[in-house]
Amino acid sequence: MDVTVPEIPARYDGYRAELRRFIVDHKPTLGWKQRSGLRVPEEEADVDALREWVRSLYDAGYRLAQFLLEEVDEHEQRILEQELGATGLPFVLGNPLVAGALKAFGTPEQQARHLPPMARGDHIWTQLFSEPNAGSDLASLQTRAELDGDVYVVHGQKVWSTWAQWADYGYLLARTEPVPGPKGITAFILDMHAAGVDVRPLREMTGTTDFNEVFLDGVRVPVSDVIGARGEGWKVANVSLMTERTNVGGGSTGDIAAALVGVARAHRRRGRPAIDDDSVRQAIGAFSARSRIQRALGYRVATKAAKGAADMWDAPVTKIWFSELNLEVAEFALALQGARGALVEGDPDAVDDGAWQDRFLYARAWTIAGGSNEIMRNLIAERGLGLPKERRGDIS
Amino acid sequence: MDVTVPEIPARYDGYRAELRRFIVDHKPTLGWKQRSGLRVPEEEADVDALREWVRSLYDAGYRLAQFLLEEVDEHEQRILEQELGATGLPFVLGNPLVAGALKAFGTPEQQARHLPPMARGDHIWTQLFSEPNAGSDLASLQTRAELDGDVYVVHGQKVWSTWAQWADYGYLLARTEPVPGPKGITAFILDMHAAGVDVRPLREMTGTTDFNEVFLDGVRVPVSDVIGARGEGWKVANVSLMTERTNVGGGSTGDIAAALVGVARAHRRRGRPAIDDDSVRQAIGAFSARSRIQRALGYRVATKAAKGAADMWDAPVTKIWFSELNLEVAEFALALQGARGALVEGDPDAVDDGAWQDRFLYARAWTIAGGSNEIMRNLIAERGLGLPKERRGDIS
Amino acid sequence: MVPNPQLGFFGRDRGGSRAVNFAFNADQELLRESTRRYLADHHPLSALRPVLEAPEVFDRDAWRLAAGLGWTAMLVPPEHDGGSVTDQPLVDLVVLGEELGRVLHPGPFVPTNVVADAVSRWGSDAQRKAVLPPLARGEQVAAWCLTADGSVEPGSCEVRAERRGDALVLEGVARYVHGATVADLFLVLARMPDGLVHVLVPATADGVGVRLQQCLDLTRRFGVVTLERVEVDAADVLDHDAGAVLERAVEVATVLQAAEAVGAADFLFHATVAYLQDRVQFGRTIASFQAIKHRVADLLLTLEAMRAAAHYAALALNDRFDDRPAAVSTAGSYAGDGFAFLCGESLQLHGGVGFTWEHDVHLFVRRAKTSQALYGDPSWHRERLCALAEVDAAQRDA
Amino acid sequence: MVPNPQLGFFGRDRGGSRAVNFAFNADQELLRESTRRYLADHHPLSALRPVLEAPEVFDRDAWRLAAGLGWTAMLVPPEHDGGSVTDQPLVDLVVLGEELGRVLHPGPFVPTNVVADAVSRWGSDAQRKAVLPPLARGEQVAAWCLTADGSVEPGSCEVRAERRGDALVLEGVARYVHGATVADLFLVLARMPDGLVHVLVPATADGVGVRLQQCLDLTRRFGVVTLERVEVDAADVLDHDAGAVLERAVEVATVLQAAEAVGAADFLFHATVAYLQDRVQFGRTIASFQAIKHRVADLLLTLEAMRAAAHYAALALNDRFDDRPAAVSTAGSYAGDGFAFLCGESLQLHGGVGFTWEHDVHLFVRRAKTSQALYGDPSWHRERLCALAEVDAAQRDA
Repeated sequence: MDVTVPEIPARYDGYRAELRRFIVDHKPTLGWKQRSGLRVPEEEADVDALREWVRSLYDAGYRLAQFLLEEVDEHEQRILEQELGATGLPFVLGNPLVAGALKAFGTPEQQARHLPPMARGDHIWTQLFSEPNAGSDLASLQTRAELDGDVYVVHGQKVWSTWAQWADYGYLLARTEPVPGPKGITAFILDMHAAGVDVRPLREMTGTTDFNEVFLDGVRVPVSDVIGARGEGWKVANVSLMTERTNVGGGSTGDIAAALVGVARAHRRRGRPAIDDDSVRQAIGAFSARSRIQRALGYRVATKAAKGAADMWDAPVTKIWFSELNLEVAEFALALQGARGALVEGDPDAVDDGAWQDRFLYARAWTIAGGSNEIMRNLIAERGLGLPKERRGDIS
Repeated sequence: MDVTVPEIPARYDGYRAELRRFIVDHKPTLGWKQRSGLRVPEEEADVDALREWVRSLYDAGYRLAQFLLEEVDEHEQRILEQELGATGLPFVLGNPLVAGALKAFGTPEQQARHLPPMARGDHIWTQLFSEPNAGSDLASLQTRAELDGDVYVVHGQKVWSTWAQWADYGYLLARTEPVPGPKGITAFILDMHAAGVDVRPLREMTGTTDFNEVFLDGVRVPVSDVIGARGEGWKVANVSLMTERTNVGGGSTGDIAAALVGVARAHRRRGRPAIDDDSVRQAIGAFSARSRIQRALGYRVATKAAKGAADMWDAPVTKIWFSELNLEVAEFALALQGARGALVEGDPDAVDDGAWQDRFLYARAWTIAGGSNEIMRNLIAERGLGLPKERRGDIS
Repeated sequence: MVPNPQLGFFGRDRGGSRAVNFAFNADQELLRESTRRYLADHHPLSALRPVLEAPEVFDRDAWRLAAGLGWTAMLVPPEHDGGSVTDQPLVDLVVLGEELGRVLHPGPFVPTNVVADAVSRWGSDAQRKAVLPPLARGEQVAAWCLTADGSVEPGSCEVRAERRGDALVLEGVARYVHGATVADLFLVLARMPDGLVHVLVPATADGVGVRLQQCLDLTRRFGVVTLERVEVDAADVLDHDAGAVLERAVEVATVLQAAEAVGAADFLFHATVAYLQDRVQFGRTIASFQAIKHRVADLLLTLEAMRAAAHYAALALNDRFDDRPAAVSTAGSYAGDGFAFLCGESLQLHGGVGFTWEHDVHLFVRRAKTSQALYGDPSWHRERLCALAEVDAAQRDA
Repeated sequence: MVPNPQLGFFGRDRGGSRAVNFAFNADQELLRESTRRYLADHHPLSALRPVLEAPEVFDRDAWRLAAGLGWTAMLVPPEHDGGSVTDQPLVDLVVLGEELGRVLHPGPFVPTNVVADAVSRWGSDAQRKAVLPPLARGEQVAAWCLTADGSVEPGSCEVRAERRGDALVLEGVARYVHGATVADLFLVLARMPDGLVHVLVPATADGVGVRLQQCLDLTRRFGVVTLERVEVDAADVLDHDAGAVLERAVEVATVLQAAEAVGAADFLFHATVAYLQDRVQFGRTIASFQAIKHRVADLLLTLEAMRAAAHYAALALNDRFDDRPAAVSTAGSYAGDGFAFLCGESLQLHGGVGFTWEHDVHLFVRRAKTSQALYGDPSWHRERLCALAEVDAAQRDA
C-alpha cells in the first residue's frame, strides 16, 4: 500500500524554473473575476486574452497530455499541472471532454484536425448533450440528425452547454435512428459557426452566465464528422460522462478545514471568537475528516482504475462525496459569518469579496450537473449493486 | 387560537384526593421492571397483580372513556389520566385497539360482552394482524378463515402480537374471500383459549419478550364474532391502525431537554462537564425544539381532527416525528454518557439502571412497528399528497 | 406491533387535548384570504423581477396603500390609529407574515412592527403620539438599528451615546438594517456609560448616513446606518429597561420572521410538488419515483413542524404563556433551518431549471439564507433553549 | 452541465494520482483470504450465539491456536517471536482487524496488540523478553487499563502510583477494560506525583481485582479493574514519555478499531443487500423500491468512506506520514459514526425481523454503539482534527 508521489528528480529543476519565468512573462491580465468552478468569461477581450495565453503555452511546448496522442514525460506533465494550477488561470478553454472521445473513437484524421487546435486554444469546444426534456434522462434526447446524401441535417434544442457562447466546435449527441432510447443516438463534431446554430446565453442563479441554450435549425454536418459509428453515440458519451463524474469527484477540498478555521477566527459567535465554540470546532473537525476522506477515496479509485478493478460505483461515489461536501462547507462558512454571510461580491464588508457566497450558489452545479446526485444514487444501486432497475414509463 | 386546558373546577378536588388515597391503598408491587414503551410482564404473578389493580379501579368507578359507550365527565377523566399516569403503572392491559373497532363497527351485544371486561382487566386482548410475509404489506395477509356452517375455521400464522402470551382474546384479521389484497379480509374476535391457538413468545433485541408469534391451526370462530361485515376487515383495521399511529405520535418527550441536561451534568467531555460543551448545548437546544414541536403538532392534529379537517398525513407525520426524535434522543444520551453509555441494566455503574440503553434498543419498535416509517412516508406522499402510487409486483 | 407510548409507561403530556383549539379563527382566516387576494393582485412575486437588481425594491406608495390595511397597526393601540383583527394581535400578524412571505414581500414588515410595538408599550405619550399614527397608517416606515454585526448580542452594539445637557449625542454604526434606505425613523440600540438604551432617531437628523448593502437576498434591501455626532433630544430615549425592550423586540421579530418563513416555505413546497408532478423523465413524472416521494414526505414533515412551531410561538408570545421564551426560540431555531433546508431540497429537486436565474427558486434560497442570520440565528436560539432547559432541570431537581 | 472542478479554478490536490498504489498487496490479500477461511471454519458469528449472555465469551485455547497464526505478532520484533507479513505491520493488522470484525470476534485483538506494540517499542530488554513472546504466540492475553471513565483524557486516570523504595504501589480503578476478565497482564496508566506513567501489572499480583461489566455489546466482555495497594517492581514501568506512549497507543487502537468497524460494516452491508433482494412485499422484492435503493447507495457511500479512511490511516500510521495524526483521527471520527449509522439503517431496513433477538443485526448495533465510545470517541477525534486544522491555518498564514 503506497500513496507516495515519486519525487521529481533534480534534473527537472531547470524545466520548472523556465516554466515559471514563462508564466511571469505571459500571464494575462483579465477583467474577469475568478470564482469557484468552471466559469466562463463574459467579455470577448478576456476570451481573446485566454486564447493567447493557452496558445503561447502550446507554442512554447507546454502541452497537456489529455490532448496528445504521444506519450509524455510524466514529471514534466506534473510540473506543468502544478505550476499552471497555481496561476489560478484556466489552461483549457471550453469543455475538453471530446478529447477523450476522439482519442478513443475518433479517426486519425479527426484526431489530427482537432486535438492540436483544442490544445492550443484555437478551437474552443462546448458539449451539446442535455435538452430541456432530456436532463437526467439523457437517453431520451430528441434532437434529430437526418442523413441527406453525405450530410446529416440537425434539428433540435440543447441546453447546459458550457462555453457555447464562445465555442468553435460542439460535441453533439443527436438521434439518427427513429427508435427511442440509447440505441438511436450518434455522436458528432458540430461546427458552431455553421448556419442554423443559434446560441443563447443562460444566466444562472449565481448571476453569472456560464451555460447556454443552443438551437439547431437545419444545421448541416458532414458524415465525416460522426465520432465512432452511427448509432454508437451512447457508448461514446458514456465514457465522457464517467470521465466528467470522476473529474468532479476529484475536485479539491484539500485545505478546507484550515480555511474554515480562518473564517471562524474572524467572526464572533455569542460574544466570543467562533473558533472557541465547541460546536464550531466539532463541525470543522468533521469537515476536515470528510475532505481527507475525499482524497483517500480518490487514491482508492485511482488505484482500482489503474489495476483494471474499477467498480461501476467509483465515479458516482466520489462525485456525490465531493459535491455534497462542497455544498455543506459553503453553507457552514456562511453560517459562521453570521449576518455578514448574507453579503455578496461588491459589498465592501463581504468576506473574501463574496467568494463563499458564490461557492454556496454555484455548489448546486455539482450536485445537479453531470448527472444529478439522484441519478448517481440510482447508478450505484442498480448498475453498481445490481438491484432491480426502475421502470421506464407506465406510472404517470 | 387556544391551547389552554380549561381549569379543573375546585369541586373536583375531593375526587382527586379520593383517587389518590385509592391509589396508595391499591397500587400493586411488581417484580417486573418498568421500561420504556408498552412492555409485557414476564411473570404470571405480575399479570395477576396488574389484573387485580385494573379491576379494583373499575369496581371503584374509575373507568376509562375509551371502553365506555356513555358520555363521561371530562374533568374526572382528565384527573384519572393524570393521576394514573403518574403511577407509572399500566391501567390498560394488553392491546386495547379493538375497543375502538367494537365501538365503531361492533354489534351492541359484542360491545356489551367485551368492553366492560376489557376495561376491568378481566379480558386481556392482543392483536393478530402482521404475518411473517405480511408486515409492511399487511393487505397481503394469508391467514384463512373458511366458513363451515356457523363457524369460521382459521388457519395461519401471526406475529408481533403484543401481550398474546397472557391474552384472553385476539383482534384477528383473516382472509375470508379467495381474492388477493384488502377486499377479502374480515375482522374477528378470537378466543385465545380456543383449541388450535398456539402462542410462542418472541424475544426481541431488547432482551425482553414483548411480542409473540401465534399459530392458528383450525381454530373455530363463531360467525357472531365477526366485527363489522364480512370482507370489510380492511376498513375496520385501518381505523385501528390510524389510531395506533396517532397514539405513537402522541408519545411524550415533554421534559426530554431537562433530562438530557441532567445526563450532561453528570458526565464529562474532554475534561469538563459535558453541559459546558457548546456542541452538547446546541444538541440539547435542538432536542428541546423538536420535543416542543411534537407537542405543538399534537395540538394542531387534535384541533384538525376535532373540526373534521384532518389531513391524511396527520397521523403519519406525528408518528415519524415522535419515533425519530425518540431514537435520536436515546442515541445522544448514550453518547453523552461516554463509555458508560455501553453499560446496561444490572451493572452497578449503568446510568439510571440502563433505562437509556433500553430506550435506545426499544426505540426501533416505534420506527418499525405500526407501519414502518418507510410506509408512513409512502402514505404521506401517495395518499396525503396524491403523488403516483408505487406499483404492486412486476418488478422482481 | 402496537407499542403504544401513550398507554405504556410514558406520561401523556397533552392531557388537555380535548380543550385544544389550535387553529386560526374565522376572522383570521378572512384576513388571510383578503390579504392573499390583495397580494396576488398588487404584489405578486413576478412584480419583483424587474427590480431584483435595482438599488431599491420598495415602493412607498404601494406600501402606504397596503400597510394602511393594517399591516403595521396590529400592535398599536386604537387611540393611535392602531387596532388588530382579533384580541390576539400577534396571531393576526402571523397570518399577515405568512402571506407576505409567500410573495417574498420586500417591505419592512418586521422592523416596522417591532418599532411600533416597542413605542406602543414603552413610549412616552409624546413619543406615541408622534410615532405611532404614521407607522400604523403606513405613511412612515421604521427600521431597527440593532448591532454592528447583525447579531442580537448586546456586546455587538457599536453605537455609543453620550448625554450633553438635554441632548444625546450618538456615534457609531449599525449594519444589516432592513429598510434602512427608506426608513423615516430608526429605533437605535446604543451604549451609554451606564448601560444600553433604545433611542428614536429620525432619518433626517444631521449626521445620519445610510449605505445600501449588496446582499444575497434580492427581494429585500439592507443598509449600513452610520451615526456621526447625531444629536437627539433626551426625550427620544425609550424609558424602559433596555434588556426587556431588546428581548421583546427580538421575540416579536423572531415570530414574525418565522411566520414569513412558513408562508414562503408553504408556497415553495406546493410549487415544487406541482413541478414534480409535471416534469417527465424516463417516461414518468418524476413525482412517481419513490426516492423523490420520500423526500417530498420529509419536506412536508419540515413544513408542518415549522408551522406548528411558529403558530405556537405566536400564541405563547401573545398570551404570555409560561413557556413563551422556549416557544419563541423553538420557532426561531427550527423555522430558520427548516426553511433553508426546504429551499435547498426544492432547488435540488428542480434540477437544472432551478439553477437558472429566471426560475424563482433561487429567490427563496437567497431569502432563507439571509433570514437565517437575522434576529438571533438558529444557534443563538438553540443556546437559549438549552439555558431554559437548565432552569427546568433545576426546578425539577428542587 | 460539466462544471469540472479539476479543470477550473480549484487546484487539484491529488497530483500524485499516477503514482498511487492504494491497495493491499498480494501477501496481504493472501492473509485476508486465509484468515477469512480460518474464521469461517473456527469462529463463525453463529458460534457466539450460545454464549451471548454467558459471563465469558472468550475461549483461551481457541485464541492460542488462532493468535498463534500471527494475530498479535505483527508489531513484535522477530527476536521475540513476532513478525509481520509485509514491511507494513499496521497495514497487515488492518487486514486481520477487518476479518475479525466481520465475525464480531470477541478476542482482545486491540488491547493485546496495543500492549505488544508499547512493550516492543519502549520496553526494557527484560520487559520485552518476559512479555512479548507469550503475547505474540497467543499464549497470553493483555489488557489495557486506561482511565476510570473509558475516555482517553489523562485527567480521567484514577490510578495513583507511589514509589516505595524499589517498588511502586498502585491504587485505583480503571473501567471499560476489554479482556479484563481473561487478561494475564495489564498495561496500566497511572498517575505519579510528577506525572503519568505506564506500568506492567501481572493479573496475578496481590490486590488486583476484576469485575465483569454488564455491557450493551454481547460479543465482547469488559471489566472494571481495581488495584488495591498493588505492589510492583519499579522496573515494571515503561521507561518512556507517558504522553507519547499514550498517543501511540490511542492511535494504534483507533486504527485497529476502525478496521474492525470496516469489516463488520462490510459484512452487514452485504447481508442487508441480500435480505432486501430476498424479502418480498407488495409483490416485489423490497430492493426494488427506489427509496430503499437510494438508502442502500448511501450505505455504500458510508462503507467506502470508512474503508478509505481506515486504510489511509493505517498507511499513514505505519509509514509515519506527516499527516498521520489527522489521518488517524479521520478514521477515528468517521469509522465509529459510520459504523453506527450503517447498523441503524440496516436494522431499520430489516424491519420487524431485525428487531428480534434471534436475528444477528442487533449484535452489530450493540458492537457499534460500544466501539463508538472507546479509544477516543468521534467527538474527541473531531476536536483533535480541528486543533490540527488550526496548526495548518497558522502555517499557511506564516
